Amino acid sequence: FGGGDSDGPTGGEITGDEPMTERTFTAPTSVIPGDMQWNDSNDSNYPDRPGFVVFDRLLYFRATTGEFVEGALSDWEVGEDTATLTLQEGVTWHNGEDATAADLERKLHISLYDNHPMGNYTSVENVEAVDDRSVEIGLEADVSEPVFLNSIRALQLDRPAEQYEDIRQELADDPDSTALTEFAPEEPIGTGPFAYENAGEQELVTTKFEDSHWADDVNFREYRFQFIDGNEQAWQAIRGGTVDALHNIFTSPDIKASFPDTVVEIQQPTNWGKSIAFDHEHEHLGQREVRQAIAHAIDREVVAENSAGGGDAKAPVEIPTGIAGNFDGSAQDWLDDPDDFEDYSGQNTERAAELLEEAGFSRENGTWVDEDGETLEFEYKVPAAWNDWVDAAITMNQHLQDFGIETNLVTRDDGVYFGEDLYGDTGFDAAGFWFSDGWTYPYHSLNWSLNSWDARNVYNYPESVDVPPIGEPDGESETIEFGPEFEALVGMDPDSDGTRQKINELAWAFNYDLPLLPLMEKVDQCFVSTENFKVVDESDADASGIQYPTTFLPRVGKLVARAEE
Amino acid sequence: MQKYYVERTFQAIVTVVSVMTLAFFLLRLMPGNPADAYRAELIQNNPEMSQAVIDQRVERKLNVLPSDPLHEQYLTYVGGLLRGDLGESINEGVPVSEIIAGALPWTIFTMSIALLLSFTIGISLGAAMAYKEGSRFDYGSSVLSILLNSIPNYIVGILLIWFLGYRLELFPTGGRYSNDMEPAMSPLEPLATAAFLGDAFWHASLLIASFTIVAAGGWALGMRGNSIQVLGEDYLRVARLRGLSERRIATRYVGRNAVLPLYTALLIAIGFALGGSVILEQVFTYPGVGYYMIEALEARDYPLMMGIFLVMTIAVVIGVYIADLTYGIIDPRAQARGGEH
Amino acid sequence: MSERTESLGALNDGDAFETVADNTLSRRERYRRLVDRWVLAPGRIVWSDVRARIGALILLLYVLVGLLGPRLYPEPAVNQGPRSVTPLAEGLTYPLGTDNLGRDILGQIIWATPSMLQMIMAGGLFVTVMGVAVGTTAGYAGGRTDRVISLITDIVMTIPGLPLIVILAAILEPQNPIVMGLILTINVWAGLAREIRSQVLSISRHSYVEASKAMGLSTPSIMVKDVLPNIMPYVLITFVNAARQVIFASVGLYFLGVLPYDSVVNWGVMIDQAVSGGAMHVTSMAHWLIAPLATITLLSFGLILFSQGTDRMFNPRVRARHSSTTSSDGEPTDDGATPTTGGGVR
Amino acid sequence: MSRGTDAASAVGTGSGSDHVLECRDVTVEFHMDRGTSKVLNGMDIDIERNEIIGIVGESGSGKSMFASALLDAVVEPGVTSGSISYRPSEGDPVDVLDLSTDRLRQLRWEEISMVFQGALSSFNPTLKLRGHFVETLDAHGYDVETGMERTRELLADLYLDPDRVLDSYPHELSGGMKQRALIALSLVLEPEVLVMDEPTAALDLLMQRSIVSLLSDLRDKYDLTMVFITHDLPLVTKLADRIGVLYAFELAEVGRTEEILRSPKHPYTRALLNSTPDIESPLEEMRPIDGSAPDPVDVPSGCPYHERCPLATDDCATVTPEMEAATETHDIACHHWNRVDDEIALTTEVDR
Amino acid sequence: MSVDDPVVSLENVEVHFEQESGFNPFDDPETVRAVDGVDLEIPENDVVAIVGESGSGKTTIGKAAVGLQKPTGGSVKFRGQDIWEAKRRFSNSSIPYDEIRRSLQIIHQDPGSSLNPHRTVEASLAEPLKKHQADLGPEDREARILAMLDRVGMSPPHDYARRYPHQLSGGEKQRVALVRALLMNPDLILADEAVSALDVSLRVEVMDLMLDLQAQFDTSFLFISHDLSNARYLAEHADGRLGVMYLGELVELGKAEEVLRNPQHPYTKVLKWATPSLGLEEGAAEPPVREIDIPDPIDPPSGCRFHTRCPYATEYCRESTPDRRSVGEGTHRASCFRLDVGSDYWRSDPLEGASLEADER
Ligand SMILES: Nc1ncnc2c1ncn2[C@@H]1O[C@H](COP(=O)(O)OP(=O)(O)OP(=O)(O)O)[C@@H](O)[C@H]1O
Ligand SMILES: Nc1ncnc2c1ncn2[C@@H]1O[C@H](COP(=O)(O)OP(=O)(O)OP(=O)(O)O)[C@@H](O)[C@H]1O
Ligand SMILES: [Mg+2]
Ligand SMILES: [Mg+2]
Repeated sequence: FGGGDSDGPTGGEITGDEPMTERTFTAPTSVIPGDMQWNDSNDSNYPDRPGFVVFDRLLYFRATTGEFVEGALSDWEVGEDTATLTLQEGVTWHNGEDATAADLERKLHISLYDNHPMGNYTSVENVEAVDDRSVEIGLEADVSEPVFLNSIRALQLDRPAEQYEDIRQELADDPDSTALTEFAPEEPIGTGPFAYENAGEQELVTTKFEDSHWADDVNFREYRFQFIDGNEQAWQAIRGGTVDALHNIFTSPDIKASFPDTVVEIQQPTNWGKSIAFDHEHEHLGQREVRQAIAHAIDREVVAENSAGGGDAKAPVEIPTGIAGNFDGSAQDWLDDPDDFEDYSGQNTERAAELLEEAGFSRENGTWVDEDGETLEFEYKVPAAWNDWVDAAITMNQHLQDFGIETNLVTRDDGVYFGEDLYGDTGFDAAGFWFSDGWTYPYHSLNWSLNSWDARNVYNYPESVDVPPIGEPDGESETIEFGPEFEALVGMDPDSDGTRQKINELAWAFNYDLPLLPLMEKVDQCFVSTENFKVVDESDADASGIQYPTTFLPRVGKLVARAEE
Repeated sequence: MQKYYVERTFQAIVTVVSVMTLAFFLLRLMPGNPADAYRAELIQNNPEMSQAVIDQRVERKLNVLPSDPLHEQYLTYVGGLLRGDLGESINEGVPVSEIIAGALPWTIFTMSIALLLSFTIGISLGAAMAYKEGSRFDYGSSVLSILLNSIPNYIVGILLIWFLGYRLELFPTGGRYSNDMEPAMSPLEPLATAAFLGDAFWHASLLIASFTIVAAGGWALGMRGNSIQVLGEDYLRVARLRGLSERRIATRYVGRNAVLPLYTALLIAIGFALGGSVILEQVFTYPGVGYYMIEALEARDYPLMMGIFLVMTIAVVIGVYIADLTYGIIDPRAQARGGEH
Repeated sequence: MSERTESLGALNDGDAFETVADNTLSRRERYRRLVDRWVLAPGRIVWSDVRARIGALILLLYVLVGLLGPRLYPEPAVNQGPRSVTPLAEGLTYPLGTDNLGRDILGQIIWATPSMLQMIMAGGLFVTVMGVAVGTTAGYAGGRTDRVISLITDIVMTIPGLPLIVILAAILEPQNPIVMGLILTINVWAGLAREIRSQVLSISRHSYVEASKAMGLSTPSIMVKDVLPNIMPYVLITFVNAARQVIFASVGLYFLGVLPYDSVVNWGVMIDQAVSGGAMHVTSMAHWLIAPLATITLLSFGLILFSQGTDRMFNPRVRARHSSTTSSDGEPTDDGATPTTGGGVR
Repeated sequence: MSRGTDAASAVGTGSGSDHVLECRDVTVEFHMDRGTSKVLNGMDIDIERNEIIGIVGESGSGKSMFASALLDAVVEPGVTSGSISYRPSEGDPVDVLDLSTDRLRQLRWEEISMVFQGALSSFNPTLKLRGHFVETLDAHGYDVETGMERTRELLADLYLDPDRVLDSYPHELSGGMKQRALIALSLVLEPEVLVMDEPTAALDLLMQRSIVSLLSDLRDKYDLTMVFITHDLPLVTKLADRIGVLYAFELAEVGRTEEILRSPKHPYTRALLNSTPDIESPLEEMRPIDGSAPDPVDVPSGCPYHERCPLATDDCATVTPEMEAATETHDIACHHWNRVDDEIALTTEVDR
Repeated sequence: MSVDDPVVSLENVEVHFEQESGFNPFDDPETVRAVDGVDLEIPENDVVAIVGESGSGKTTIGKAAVGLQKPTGGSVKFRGQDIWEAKRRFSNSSIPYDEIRRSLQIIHQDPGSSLNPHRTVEASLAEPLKKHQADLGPEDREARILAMLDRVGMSPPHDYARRYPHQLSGGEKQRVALVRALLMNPDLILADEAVSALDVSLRVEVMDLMLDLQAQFDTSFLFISHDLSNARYLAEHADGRLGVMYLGELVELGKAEEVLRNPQHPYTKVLKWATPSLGLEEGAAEPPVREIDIPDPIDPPSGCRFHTRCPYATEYCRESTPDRRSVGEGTHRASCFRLDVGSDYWRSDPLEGASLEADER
């Protein structure tokens, strides 16, 4: 990306001892600053991206490696029946008070009252500050470290006593109280490297918080967020220099090429991708051969490429197994022998035709019909406003039609799509869906695809399927009951052989039976203008691993202001 | 005596009430609900958010939705309206009236400037064309007016953003005013106020221009027709013979007689301008009522949609109402002509 | 007296009333007259006006494209060509270039034409039929019927159109262009109805309508023969306005993304995709946006031009001049130079 | 086909008296697709100071064109040629058709003013009548206050209530009131000549007659010269001192009113008199004129009336008749005017 | 239907219009008393001419007579059958409404608007034939129309037949309208100012034509005009009657010659004064009325409606309404107190500007 100038697009080496500057770093926000409120349990107008700057997360997740990185916590330990979380030294609230274990305890309590998924393993009574900086959590169920950490990964240290102690009390007295969800503070008391200064109609201003434990690595005065709605406006903003960065905006190579040379791209895997969900009760799509044929008829590489506007922002799924990590192929690291798996890559219409014929279909006038003479046809729904999905769907649709499957693309209003088609009563034949929600540990994504509420209710996947042994599609099938399998996997040590074995079996089940057809994984694109700032190369693990580079990198001194002339 | 006013007022009220009722039930007929829309938004904006968290949040959204039977909700809504309460936005969690109060001035600001500009430009151009009827100027301007009138204003908007905003970067392409501008609206600070208004105008200029360019074509064509008609009237010939100055003839005779029939059209256009701002504001991401209308639609934010719909309807009703009530006063001919106009 | 009679006509008294034809007109001749009056004369009128002629050519182009285009031009397909080819860059393979998915843009425009035309026709007809029916009923019936209809019409006119359309589209999710056309013009008819009502009121004051009444003609036949021909120009203008509304609103709403669409291409969807695909930012993709914009503009320009020139078609003066079966040698006035002022020309 | 341009042949008016207007070869032409339309053809006539001259003729005969030509106010794209010399009571004569814009503007209404055919549409519908008077006075630099005094007097002379009329919009007045107000407006600048183009055509008979009788009084009171144009012969005989008969854009006959009524010499005048319904004359003698009026683009050669004329000879079809004087004050454009008395009976009994 | 019954008889007909208070919201709805208490009988083959000032209700009474205007009071009968009774659905009238409708026709004042501008002469004229002689084939229809056109002097007829109204002169349009009415074979034609809009020289021609056709087809004519000379021409030629209307009332009615020779109502005298003859005498310079403008029909004067303008009016005229009185023998009648030598009128004070003896002629 970028140009190949000798100076380097990243703006030169970051030495780590850049002098403090008065520079302002500006990024977009899609919430009107004047409307912002800072309680993320209140659903209206919580500014997500600015939240990353004003608050500290307990820990950060590096999507490339699956590691957890220090945030407000410096230490965490997940044992058999307890987990201990320890705050960093020097974490300070923006009102000047030191952050203590009590604050962490308050955060966890409130989250549990608020039905946080951590509640699967513990309850409020078990969460207790043990000293100034540590909180001990009594675990009520078996849980492995990655599973537990994942459950607290989105938590941020954002419940100062000044604003939330009363609310915690109220929740303790009355778990049904709406005090939390209705609280809408206009000014946050944060713990992040930048503190709220003011919010105008168009712009939110945060200034460097000198007492922050990150302060040493931050060398610019202000971090601003400007209200920008829509991708086009955002592109224009970075082209025109109104903002210094964009986070997470899909940008095709053509558009990227129109940015100034000083703008560099940082890509970041999301481990979140698009798949096709089949209604397993559909007359034809309920047949495994049909799903497999569809998988062969679609060229996922072309789909991903089209969806990315010819760029590399969409990574095609190499071997559909339900495990995330196709950005760099890390998904396959979990597989003992990837060759055993069907990779469905390319467009293998011969194989697809073979499969359909096996299932009793025949081609008439270029269209597949079943034994009863019924056409193999289905409607394919996608949310209208998700342009990259629509592009992918158009492509996929074309591939299937070319192959002789009568598909009909239907774009739906987003709300209707989720409300009626997926989670409502209208249903679908096939629909755009995702196949992993951001987690690299296979337990999550496999559980999600095979065993979740969604699997049962959205695409009507059965609780158990008959699967032949790994790598032997024609071998004798054995029934897999998903419920017990995954229950066991929660508590299993991720490093043990048994765990690996189980994961392989489940991945194979997925690969063979295709509850969903994963197409591609999304890669977040962040852009930083190096006109006034320097940023590390994408090859740096921090740069490309932690969401969002534009908010995380300043903390660790990898996004710094250039010295002022 | 007052019968006409009473009848007209009654009709206005009936109109508002029926449109509101229609809208209320139509809105509930739409597939999807605020919670669904919220889920879509969450999923799109936070791919990393766990399904459980999403479910939990959606659940919370569902809880704020009223669950009474529809007709009871309707009565509650009407009751609230009578108390001046438009309800609370489901999506934004603030009173609808607050959102509208924040957005409406901006739409009124842009649309009134745009309408006045287009009207002024249109009638001047139209009159000039009529005076030069048959000339090359007339021919060219007519074709231009027709051409402009055949382009949707949002397309003009896209083109303007494209060239003046993105390409040449001469104009801002969105937002209400500059970031470093302190909103000031006070007679005590005339300078600051002027600077602020100027800046706001600067930011809205492309939006205003797109509306103006298209609408001016229409006004010009209308004015041209009217003026040509007036220019052929006997009284104009008499006025010339009486030796009146061309200026007086152009203003008091041609202008006035040709513009008056457009008066009603202007008032009605003012009424419809709010509703007509929808696509333009979306194109310019200009947070006026039209913008919030689509936002509310996408979020299935019923109270907010109702509120905006109400405002838009009332604007039209008031426009038509004023037009009807005042036309007779403005144009003496109307009294002779009777109710039809 | 006899002197006078002589001067008036050579026929004997009373003969005129019993006259019967001594030869019959051939069917062919009759047919020829009808064709001339209803087809050729209007055609000649349209042709005689530059605006109407240009407008007619433009519309004809769209209709031809709509009818034949999909038969003659290959259906656009994903990856049929390279992505974002600029116009003529690959010769005439992709005359207007391709979009971000490598689809031929000209192909998309052509293949979107039939449904757009259907939508326009549906909307235009709906508005015309509703408007004329409601307007004439109100205007002619008068009394309470009129008051009730007028109140409803006024209310319908007051509904902010665009928001209503948006909501209706969300409810009905129309895929069928004809249904789309109806929704998009859902309240346009009211304006026409109101206009027609007042026209009917003023026309029924004409004495020839009273004469028809005196002859005992039925109300419907008075409507059709005496009233309708006069309101044709309004109907035509409204038809065009409705068509414009259909184009503007459909494109606008597709562009906003509030209308559902399927894999069938559509100009509005093209604009939406072009804008969100960054065509405004990247010079090499500009054609992607310009092509549908120009298509829409040209069509509505054509419609307006056509209607501007065509209302003359309903002007009997012009019509007489262009009708070959009406002799023109006896024409007392030359309306090409009809004075607009002064002199009492009767 | 114009009857020569030599001014000597001007239509006599008798006793070499004081002419306020002398028209010579006044011609109005319109150039149209079909050809050139001569809607006034070589009109020669003198108008005496303080007389009322009536111009009659059927519809489309060019009466209005003549009226407009007198103020050089023919509508575009008409072209007026010839000369109209205006001799004010004080000062030098001027040619109306040859004036600078400013002088013409001043001449109109201040010296020669006009009442139009359509009084009903002669007022600006959005301006009260007072406005019309004030702006006229203003435009000509007259003192508004004295002007308005005069206006009131004029209105009162015309049987109108000045206050009510001045404060009305045009549409609030009846046709007759408007017509009278328009006459007042035309007199507000004290012109010498008042040209009236069918000032009463749209009115009721009673109103027509009443206005006509008012006009004589006005002439006397304000020392006016009036040109009264109408198609209504009986009406003008009550008023005019002299009458000119227009046929096919040319003068057919002009003479003192009693001469025209008692001994019309042009066959057309006779036919016109014979075809005019009248409550006094015996019914049996009334006859229509056969044939129809000629088209201005295609006027018959020779005498324009020859196609309808019972006296027509071959000559009439080729030779254009010159104006010939029957008496000092009576001129006729007809080759056979002296045969008329014998060949065409005059059926109206004029004198009693 | 009895032969003795007049074609149309009006009994005490009144037509009042509720005027929609147009645009101005301040106006109360007003009642225009366009016609008040008019009696008139039109026998077979008769001509009645009605004159009066504009707004006096001539058109309204005419339309009432041919069943195009529903009277608000009194009755309008066609050969003894109430027209509006017959029009009611399911009425068992002795004469079907269709028959009545065919029998009563109208020719309008304005030649311009009396023909549908969008239809050729032939199309306009085919309508009555289609309606009332449905058995005629298209060729016969055409032939008949052409013959009729020829009959009224429009030749060559096939050329005229194909013209549009704008290609006809005013006189020709009126003739077409006349033919249209005649093709219905009516018993009564209302000619509402049918010649007023024509050039003077054409009027006689068209009136002659009407007289001719009236004689030929035995049609009755109700001829309306504001011009006394036209009315006289027609009425006297056909030996018909002349009626004078003033503000909705028929103030004088009688044989045309008698009325003109010996006008009884002061208003008739005024009309006569106002109708100039081709004479030279200057006439009375001052109009023989006290007021030039006609009063507002919305609020007509009390008593004798003419008292506001009548040069002979007295206090008595203001208070009481005169009855119709016969003048001599015959049918000549007028409503004026001056006809009754015994009336209180003679003992009452004249109104301002009036006198009992004002120059009697
Ligand atoms: N603007 C014009 N262009 C061309 N021809 C015209 C124009 N105005 C009038 N004429 C023609 O000029 C001729 C004379 O018209 P003019 O108005 O003088 O008639 P007129 O005698 O006043 O008739 P009327 O009694 O109907 O007013 C007519 O044949 C008319 O058609
Ligand atoms: N349809 C109507 N509604 C209300 N008022 C009417 C209507 N028709 C006529 N009038 C009024 O009734 C009165 C008589 O009208 P009518 O037309 O009979 O007069 P007229 O004698 O025919 O006059 P003119 O000579 O002007 O034709 C007038 O004051 C007129 O304004
Ligand atoms: Mg004239
Ligand atoms: Mg009338």
